[in-house]
Amino acid sequence: MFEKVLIANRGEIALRVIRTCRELGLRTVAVHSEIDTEALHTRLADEAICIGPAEPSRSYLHIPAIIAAAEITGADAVHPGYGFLSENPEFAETCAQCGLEFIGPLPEQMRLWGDKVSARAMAKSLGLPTLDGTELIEDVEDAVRKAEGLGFPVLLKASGGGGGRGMHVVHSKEGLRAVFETARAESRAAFGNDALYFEKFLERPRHIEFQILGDKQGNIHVLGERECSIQRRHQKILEEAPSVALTDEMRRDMSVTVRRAMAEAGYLSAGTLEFLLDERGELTFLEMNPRIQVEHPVTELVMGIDLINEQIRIADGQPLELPAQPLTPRGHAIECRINAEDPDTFAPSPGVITELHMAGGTGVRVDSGVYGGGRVPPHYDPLVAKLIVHAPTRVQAIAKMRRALSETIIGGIRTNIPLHQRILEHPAFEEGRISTKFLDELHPERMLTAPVRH
Amino acid sequence: MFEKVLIANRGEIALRVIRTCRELGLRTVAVHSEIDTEALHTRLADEAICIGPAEPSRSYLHIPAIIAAAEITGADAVHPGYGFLSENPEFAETCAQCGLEFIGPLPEQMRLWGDKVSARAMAKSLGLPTLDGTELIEDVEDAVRKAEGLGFPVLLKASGGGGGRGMHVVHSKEGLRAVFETARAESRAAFGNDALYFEKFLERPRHIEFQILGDKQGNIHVLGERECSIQRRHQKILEEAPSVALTDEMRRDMSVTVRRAMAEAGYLSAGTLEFLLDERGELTFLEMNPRIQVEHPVTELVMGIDLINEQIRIADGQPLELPAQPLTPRGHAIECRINAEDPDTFAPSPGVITELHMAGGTGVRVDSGVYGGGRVPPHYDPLVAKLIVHAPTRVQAIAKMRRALSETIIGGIRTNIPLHQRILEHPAFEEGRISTKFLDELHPERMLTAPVRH
Amino acid sequence: MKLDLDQLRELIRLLDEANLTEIEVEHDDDRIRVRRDPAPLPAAAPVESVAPVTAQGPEPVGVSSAPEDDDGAYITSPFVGTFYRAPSPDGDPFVDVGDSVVQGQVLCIVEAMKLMNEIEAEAAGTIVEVLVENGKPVEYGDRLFRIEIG
Amino acid sequence: MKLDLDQLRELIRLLDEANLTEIEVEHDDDRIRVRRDPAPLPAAAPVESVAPVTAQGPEPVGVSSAPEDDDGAYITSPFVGTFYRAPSPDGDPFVDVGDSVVQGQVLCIVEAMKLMNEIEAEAAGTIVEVLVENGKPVEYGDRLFRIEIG
Repeated sequence: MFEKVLIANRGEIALRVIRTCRELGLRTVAVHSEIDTEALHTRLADEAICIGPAEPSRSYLHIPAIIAAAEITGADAVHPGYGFLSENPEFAETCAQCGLEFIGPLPEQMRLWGDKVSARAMAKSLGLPTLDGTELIEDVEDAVRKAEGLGFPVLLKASGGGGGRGMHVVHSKEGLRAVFETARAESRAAFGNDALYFEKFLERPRHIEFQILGDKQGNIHVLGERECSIQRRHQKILEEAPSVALTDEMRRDMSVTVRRAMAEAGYLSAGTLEFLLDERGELTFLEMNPRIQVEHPVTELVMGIDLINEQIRIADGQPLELPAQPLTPRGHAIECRINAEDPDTFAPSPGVITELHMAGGTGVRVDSGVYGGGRVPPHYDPLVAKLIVHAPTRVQAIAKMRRALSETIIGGIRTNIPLHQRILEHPAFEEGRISTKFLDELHPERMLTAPVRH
Repeated sequence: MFEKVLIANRGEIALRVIRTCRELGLRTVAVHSEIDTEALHTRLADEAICIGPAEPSRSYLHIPAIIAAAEITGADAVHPGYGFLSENPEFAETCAQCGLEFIGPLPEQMRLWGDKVSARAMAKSLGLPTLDGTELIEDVEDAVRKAEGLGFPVLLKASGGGGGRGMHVVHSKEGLRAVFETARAESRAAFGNDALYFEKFLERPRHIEFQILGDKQGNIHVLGERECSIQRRHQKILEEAPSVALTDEMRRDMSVTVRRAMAEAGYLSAGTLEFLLDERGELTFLEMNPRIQVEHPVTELVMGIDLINEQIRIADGQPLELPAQPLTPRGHAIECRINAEDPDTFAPSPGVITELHMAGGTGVRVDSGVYGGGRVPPHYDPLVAKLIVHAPTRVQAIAKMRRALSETIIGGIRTNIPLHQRILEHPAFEEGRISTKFLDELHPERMLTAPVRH
Repeated sequence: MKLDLDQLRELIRLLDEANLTEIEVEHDDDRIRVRRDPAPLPAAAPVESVAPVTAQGPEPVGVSSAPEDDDGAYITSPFVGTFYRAPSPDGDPFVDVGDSVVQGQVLCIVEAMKLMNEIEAEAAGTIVEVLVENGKPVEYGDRLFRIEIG
Repeated sequence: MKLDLDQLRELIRLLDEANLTEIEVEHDDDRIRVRRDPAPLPAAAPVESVAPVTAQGPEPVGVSSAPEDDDGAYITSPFVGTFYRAPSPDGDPFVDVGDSVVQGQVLCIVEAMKLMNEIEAEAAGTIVEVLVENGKPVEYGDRLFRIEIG
């Protein structure tokens, strides 16, 4: 097995990977920007290398600096975490060329699933249910024809988009004519690619995703689903496992479908297939994320596994140790993403954390990248900690999360803890009546005025 | 259901109970001594009442003050935690007389199991395997006769003792004559009762204990075993579940035996049956602890339950919600008791905690009663935190605990973290070759010179 | 009295510069004292935790085993319980402000577990203030009366 | 009242030197007291965590985007990589202590991903110190040379 892993990331996910590496007896190298010299991942790794200034493009996204850091420290594997370079096929290829084991999927899989149109076509050909949609749009007249064929309302999507970016809901032909060129220009500016297509627009879908693992022996495991319907502008805020919206039968059937599809695709490492669940109970493929995800701990808690450990085993060529039949979830898990932001305006709130008391006790897990006295820099994701709970039932998990949030004290910055508390106290949430529109409907006026955050 | 629970304890167990109460929507009353005005249990409860000065006999052991605190706050139930008044039948009776629901076993059960001789007789009559032993000893000549009948080496035990106190290993007739009167005087001084008896002495036993729960409907659940062989002078230091020394068959058989016995005894609430496991694989009854125990979290983690929650449900008259068949453990859990003490001399190390960073991440649970800047007073138990890990296998749990200990920083006081690290690095521990003599054999010279701590 | 404000400002500046907490200067009948309590800076707060917003209810007030401070002597409660100023609901208070009391005189009752515990004066003196309302709960160490000894 | 500020300052100096918390001097009718409460030092440390003992390896040294401080100006590394003083293993160093350099002159190489990145002087000056050994790894921002500008 490789012996020294460089973690090409920062914050809680860097710590998450460092911890599993340490448990496996692997040495760790943190890379960090100048502003992260005192960050927790820098402090907890066995070695730390400064790779550039605070701007991500010159440090955490700067491939030559990361590779050079691996060279001078003698690292023989790289874990990319999520975000930054985790879905960048050039980075994975460069690692391979430099003799570094990339702990993640193959570059061609990243390319395949990274392009939304090819991903949807692939999913369809693999037998996954897909939302009605169209081929790429040629021009505005072609757009009108295609949209009318599909039936309004439709979703106009950028082929190069993802994570909820590059999308417009269109309700009429007139609306389409008004927005089309803007959408094309936006797509070109944001993704360097102005290809657009349509999908059927669902008014009030739930977001359901299946966690998979594939090994080098060609085995695929499906580790149940997560529900991530609580979103603000397509950014997930609170996730849970399992979903109350799936019956055992739906879960079993989709697990079989997903396993067969991913085996045929030859998928390697951890990945997530995202679906929309409509009000009639139909799951349709949304996208495939070829990486570990922020919300992976809820799956770990209900399944009793360590997904980073499995990723490392897979990269090392070991077969999965999981039982052949689908694992069944035990209890219920909820994760709250604690962001450094104003709970009302969602404006980022970087700064120094003057006091920190994280919750503890039965069924509480804390994955944090910060410490009291430490700084949350303005340059990166505002996620400062993930509070994750596990209890026998969903009702108990909600009560436990409320308790855990009430114990948590993060001084010196504002956080979205009050928002989480409002969500957890809401009767519709308690009853499991949620959709991706939940937050919009909770605060309609706010959603309209809040600044866009990408 | 009752609505407000007074927690007649301090430290981590008080917090543990407060947390579950909060999850159940119950209000909480902390009682505290003058020195604990800033303690975490005082701060996290809904209300806090100062009941006396630092000396336990005038505060946490002072029944009238605790009852008065319940009166003035309108509490309608009392949780005693462990230690202090948790096994005091007069306290349980006083609570009942004052209209307070005592969350624990019935007073008569405390009396029955609190006396070691009656407990052993009861266990025998209930069909539990017991260590060969004798009736109460009349005088020194009777002692010699009884010891020779049993065969040296024997253990001379005080009937009123417990928790490893009031015991002498005797290897010969001469040794017995030399120690007998001293032992009797010690017993009289320590327990107000000079009744002594013999048990067969096992050279290198393992300590195995079974967790049980009984409800008011007469159902008994056996929730598997814990192994607590890592002890210093009969004080447990590190515990795990399940035990590597039990086969599935042994576990199943003893669970059946224990369930039948405790159903016949009519046992209510949480309790633990402690056994010794000899080198031939025989389990023999040692004692029954009618209370929640320090090490209960390892059972919670492998069984996926909340024992305090079950205790509260039971006190409220609700039946247990657990499945009828024995629960099977999932994965492996280890608990390290982090004590404020010198890791070499075991001398207590009270003081102010200047820095505190507890471990986090996958499979790590922290139950702590302290905070950075807080004080560990010299008047009470030196336990400052319990670090508990859960992983799929014992090997992974050991690696995880090593990782978690390496992350933990407690400044300003000395702790036994280095001792835990020595234990976890020891090949015999890794291989599961342990006994209650493990620590003596790890540091023979130290065990002889270290001060006695009761 | 005439204040030399400049001099005072000078002292305050010195206090700050040298990061002191107190300067006291006495000369003839003049005395100046400037003092700043150690700032409860963020970092000086309890390091990991502070009292959460949910912590409510009776605040432990001035629990002091040394009953005397700058403001005089206090009679504190040796019990948790309910404070009564009179032997019966319609009786007269045992004592009132201005009363002189002798050592051993009953000042009030703290009821706990249906027992009426009489609280006695430890020394002779004059009651200056009654600090708890009749019928209110008290904790161990709560101040009940302020008393001028002698 | 007349303050002798110099005397006061002397007392404060003494307080500091001897690491005291209080000095009080009384003479005839004069009295001076200076006091400093023990700073809440422990709590001023990072609140929840400090670097654990396991953190090892190359310490990020003096990473400074402002290359000039009291000790002169520094040439820092714009790359992570391996530092070479000469163009080839048996070649002469590009520069040595005492050499005058002109703006744009190559001072060393930092190798990363098999690429030899030549590091040039940003201004003319004299090399005062070589701070990294030949063949050693450097981080972004590590100081490579101390240089006297001009």
